[in-house]
Amino acid sequence: MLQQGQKAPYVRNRDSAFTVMMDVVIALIPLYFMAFFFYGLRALMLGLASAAAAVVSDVACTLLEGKKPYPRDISPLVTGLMLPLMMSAAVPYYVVISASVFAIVFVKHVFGGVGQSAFNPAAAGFAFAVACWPTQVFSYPAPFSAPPAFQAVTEGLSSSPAWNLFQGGVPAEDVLDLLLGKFLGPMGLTNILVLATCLFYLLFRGAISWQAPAAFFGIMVVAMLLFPRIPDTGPMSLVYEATTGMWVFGGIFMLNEPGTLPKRSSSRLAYGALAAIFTISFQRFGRVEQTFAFALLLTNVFSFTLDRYSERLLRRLRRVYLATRTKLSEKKSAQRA
Amino acid sequence: MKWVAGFFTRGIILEQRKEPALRRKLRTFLNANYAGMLFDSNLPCDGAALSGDQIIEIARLANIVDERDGLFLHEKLTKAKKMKIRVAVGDAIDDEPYVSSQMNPLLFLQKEAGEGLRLAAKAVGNPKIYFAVYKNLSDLDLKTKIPKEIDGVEVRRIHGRYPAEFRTMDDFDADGPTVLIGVCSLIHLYRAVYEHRIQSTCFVTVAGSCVANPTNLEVSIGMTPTQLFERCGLAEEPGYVIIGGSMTGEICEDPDHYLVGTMSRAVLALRDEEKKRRYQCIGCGRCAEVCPENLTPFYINRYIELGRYEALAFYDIHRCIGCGTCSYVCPSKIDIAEHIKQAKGEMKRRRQEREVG
Amino acid sequence: MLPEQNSAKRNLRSGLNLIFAQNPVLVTGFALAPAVVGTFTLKNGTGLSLVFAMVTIPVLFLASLLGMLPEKVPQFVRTMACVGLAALMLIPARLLARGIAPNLFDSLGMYFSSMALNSVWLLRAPLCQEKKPIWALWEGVCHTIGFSVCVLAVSAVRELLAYNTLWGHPLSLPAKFPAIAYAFAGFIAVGTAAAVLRWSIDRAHDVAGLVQRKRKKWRVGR
Amino acid sequence: MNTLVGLFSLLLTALVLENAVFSRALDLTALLVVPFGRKGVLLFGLILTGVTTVSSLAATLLNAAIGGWESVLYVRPVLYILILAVLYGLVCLVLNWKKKEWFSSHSMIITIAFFNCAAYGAMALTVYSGFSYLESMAYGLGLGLSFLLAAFLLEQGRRCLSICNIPKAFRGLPAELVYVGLISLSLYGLVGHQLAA
Repeated sequence: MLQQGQKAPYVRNRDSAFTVMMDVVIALIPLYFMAFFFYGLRALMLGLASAAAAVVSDVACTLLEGKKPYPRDISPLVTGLMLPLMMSAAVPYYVVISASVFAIVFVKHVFGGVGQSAFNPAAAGFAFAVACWPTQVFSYPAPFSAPPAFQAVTEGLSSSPAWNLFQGGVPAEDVLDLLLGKFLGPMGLTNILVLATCLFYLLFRGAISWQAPAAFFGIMVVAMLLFPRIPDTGPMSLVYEATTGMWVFGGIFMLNEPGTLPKRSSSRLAYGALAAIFTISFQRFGRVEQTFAFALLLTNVFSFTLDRYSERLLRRLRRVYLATRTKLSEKKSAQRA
Repeated sequence: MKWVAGFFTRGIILEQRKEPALRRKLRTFLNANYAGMLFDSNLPCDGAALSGDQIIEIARLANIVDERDGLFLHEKLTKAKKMKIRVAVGDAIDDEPYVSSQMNPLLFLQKEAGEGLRLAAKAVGNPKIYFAVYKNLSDLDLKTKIPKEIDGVEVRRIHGRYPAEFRTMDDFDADGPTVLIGVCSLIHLYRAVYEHRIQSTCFVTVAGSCVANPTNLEVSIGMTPTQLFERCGLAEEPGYVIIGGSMTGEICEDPDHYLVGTMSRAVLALRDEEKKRRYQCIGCGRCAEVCPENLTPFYINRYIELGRYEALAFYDIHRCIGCGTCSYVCPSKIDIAEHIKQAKGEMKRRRQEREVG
Repeated sequence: MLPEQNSAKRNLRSGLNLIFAQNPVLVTGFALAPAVVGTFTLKNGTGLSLVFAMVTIPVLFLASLLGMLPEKVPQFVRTMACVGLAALMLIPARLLARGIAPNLFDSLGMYFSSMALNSVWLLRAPLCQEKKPIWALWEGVCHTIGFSVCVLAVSAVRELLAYNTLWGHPLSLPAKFPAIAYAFAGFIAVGTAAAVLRWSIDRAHDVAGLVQRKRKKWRVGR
Repeated sequence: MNTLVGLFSLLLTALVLENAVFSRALDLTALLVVPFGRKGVLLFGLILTGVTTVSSLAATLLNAAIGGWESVLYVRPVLYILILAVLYGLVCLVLNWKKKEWFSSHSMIITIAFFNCAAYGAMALTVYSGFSYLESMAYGLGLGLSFLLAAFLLEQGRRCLSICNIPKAFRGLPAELVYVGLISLSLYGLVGHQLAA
């Protein structure tokens, strides 16, 4: 025998953990392209710094745990690349670096590393950055203002339309600009069309499952249409919220992070719904302008519980099904006799 | 019931890779000293003249074993007769990749298979008869056509995704109690009735990425995999040899001395081109999405890894049919099915120990 | 009083263990609330250690004295007596705290006074009733040292990171993390400190085992 | 009606925004360390709820009685704790008299439920916020219930952590502390920028 240790089944799917995560990285590339288009080199440099910090701290943690680092595990890269996209392009380098180090060390590796994290690392990293430096994270440079790539940016920063919404006002931006992403906002997630493309790419590639985003976006859209929090019509409120809010990006990339997502499809639906409910109530009652990351952290607590209840329900249904089936077949045979 | 078993089934769509073995003619490869062994009987060599009990007696004399489950055919028929069977199905489902050792004989020995099924039906009290063949054979050759009717018997296609064999019963259940009999044993039954031949051969697919001419062979029982590979030719040195299907089969450690039997069904010589990379579980939950029994292999595997066997009962581990879909889809290449199999054995051992102690 | 509860060697050793190996906060998990929320500056940490000492040492001593009362006195009466003493000890503690920093009491808020009801003495007092007063006193001192080690270390690190100061003196560090002063960072800081302590104890055990084995080998070799 | 809405919103505030565990770490020891078991935690939470409700009312009454007498400042915390001790003594007397066996098996839970930071915190916070009698009761009730809410969330967390491959140094208390810390971080989105007092 030349090859040893093969276990059934002997034909395997071609997807590997590497390709699954690579799909997410590929889906993030257009967002970086948009960020580069709007803000120039600084956007790319922020992404690079954050990713490097994430990878380095991941390797360090792995070594500290006494394991061998595994170069094909690119999950820290995904976390590191997601983080700066949610922040302003003018954010100082130490913000993204410490956010990604926090995400990897205190959220991912404390709970056992890849696939076992109880909380979403990217969401926690962003929440940490917001808690530490809300002004730096939430004050944005204008698109095409070309912030310097390496120096600190201090001038020409102002708040985004999300701040207006948060204050209960209607944004003054043109709707077309909003749809095309040409407004003050997080560097990578202003263009909703690109985000939608990413969603379809990931769904088509099978990198994410449809249940959680379907429930999440369904409830979010209905809530935005029926109960706008600003004095405007439902459709306009939806446009404003969807373009300026982080929940569209979060519902595509962060909600579906495999480690924290429940495993059963029914509990995924419930999970998406729960995330939507928390996001909406955090929006209404919270004191932070972008609340999705916080709401997601709270939702993560219920991930395991939802799975457990789903399993319990399934067990009961299975037993009822089997019982009725045997009863039916007994009845049939009795009729024949 | 049918629509449940068809479109809405859970499982995986597999590349079947049955060609070219399926379209090639069934060949024989016999040991001279075994060929044509007959049993003594003064029953007539004519199916129409025999009664049902006589057919069962012949099956007993010919030592026919059903390749589906390894039972003796006469035992199976006796039991089926007692149960007042309404449907008898000739099973040529072959839903695992590479394996076509039931479909190929069905296609090339149509008369024998059809007559064999009718004989078996007569033995269990004349129920309705069908052949069952898997439907999702997407990569078949154009030449291979699976007819709607074989020797006057309707061929039913089993729809749905990969583990199809375990839910064949559901497809026929509507008509009443069903018995499934392997097509190969039906062919042997035909031979036993008309020629009084003892079952001394079995049908085996020799295939795999290392085999030069994948073929279905009728071989004498007791040949070794090495002999079969010599017959079909090896394109390259096999990485490993498998007896049985490519999804659920077992590794053959010693191809020079292993003896191919009725239950073997396929001998595959495979070689993985890529080095198999193992990852940590990323928790994607694909295993739970595809599990045909709707279990959650993710948690089962996690609890097995932690050694917490007491938690496994909650996840209904006993419902696992061992089809291997979870291991197939796992992007981290974890051998979930193997772990579950071992854990089941371990749990059984512990239970016995408790009962004894 | 049980004799084995009062062997000197045992009590000395178990007391010293309280400093690191059985640290009341980081290993056992007592008095977590002030250690988590109150420790965002070093001054606060010092204040907490002070009030902990002022409350725990006398109360454990009192508990041991109460142990000499007849069996008939119900347990809850003794507990009430201890609570009374703990509450009274808050007054001198507050006076002393003014000496450390004038606004210490306000900056600690309710955590200062709630230290009178810390779970260390609540859970240890019933056990101290079996001990001689001197050993109860020793246990109180060791608990205080263990608590202070944890609280001072955590609060120093948090002050450095959150305000870039130490005891109010500014130090220059590359970045300021204001959120480290919030409650959530307190949880994470104490959790990490507990992990670090456990990790270093494990390493220390490894080293000690290695040394012992080597010594044995050397002896056998001779 | 308005007062009712006000009371309810106060209760919710105490339950979520100023959650006893997640925003103030009150009673963390009882939650994480003391081996009560599931039933014990429920009992503990219920007793605690009763204690916080009654004691915050008592604190408000006391505060009205002693008023703004400045030199009483140093004595005030002492008085709060003495109120707790008196309440504890009363409850223990009654239980010792009526249900002696149950009391002797549950005396530890009762003791810890009376003497902890949450019971003290309820008194200090109601007085600090200047609530009326009804409001202080609602706040105390919310504070006690918030402990139960936190216990529920932590129960889910424990189950989740039990199947995680946590590094050896973090297993148990440290991981649970970090877990609570991250829930606390998620509630930061609701509470916003403020230091717990």
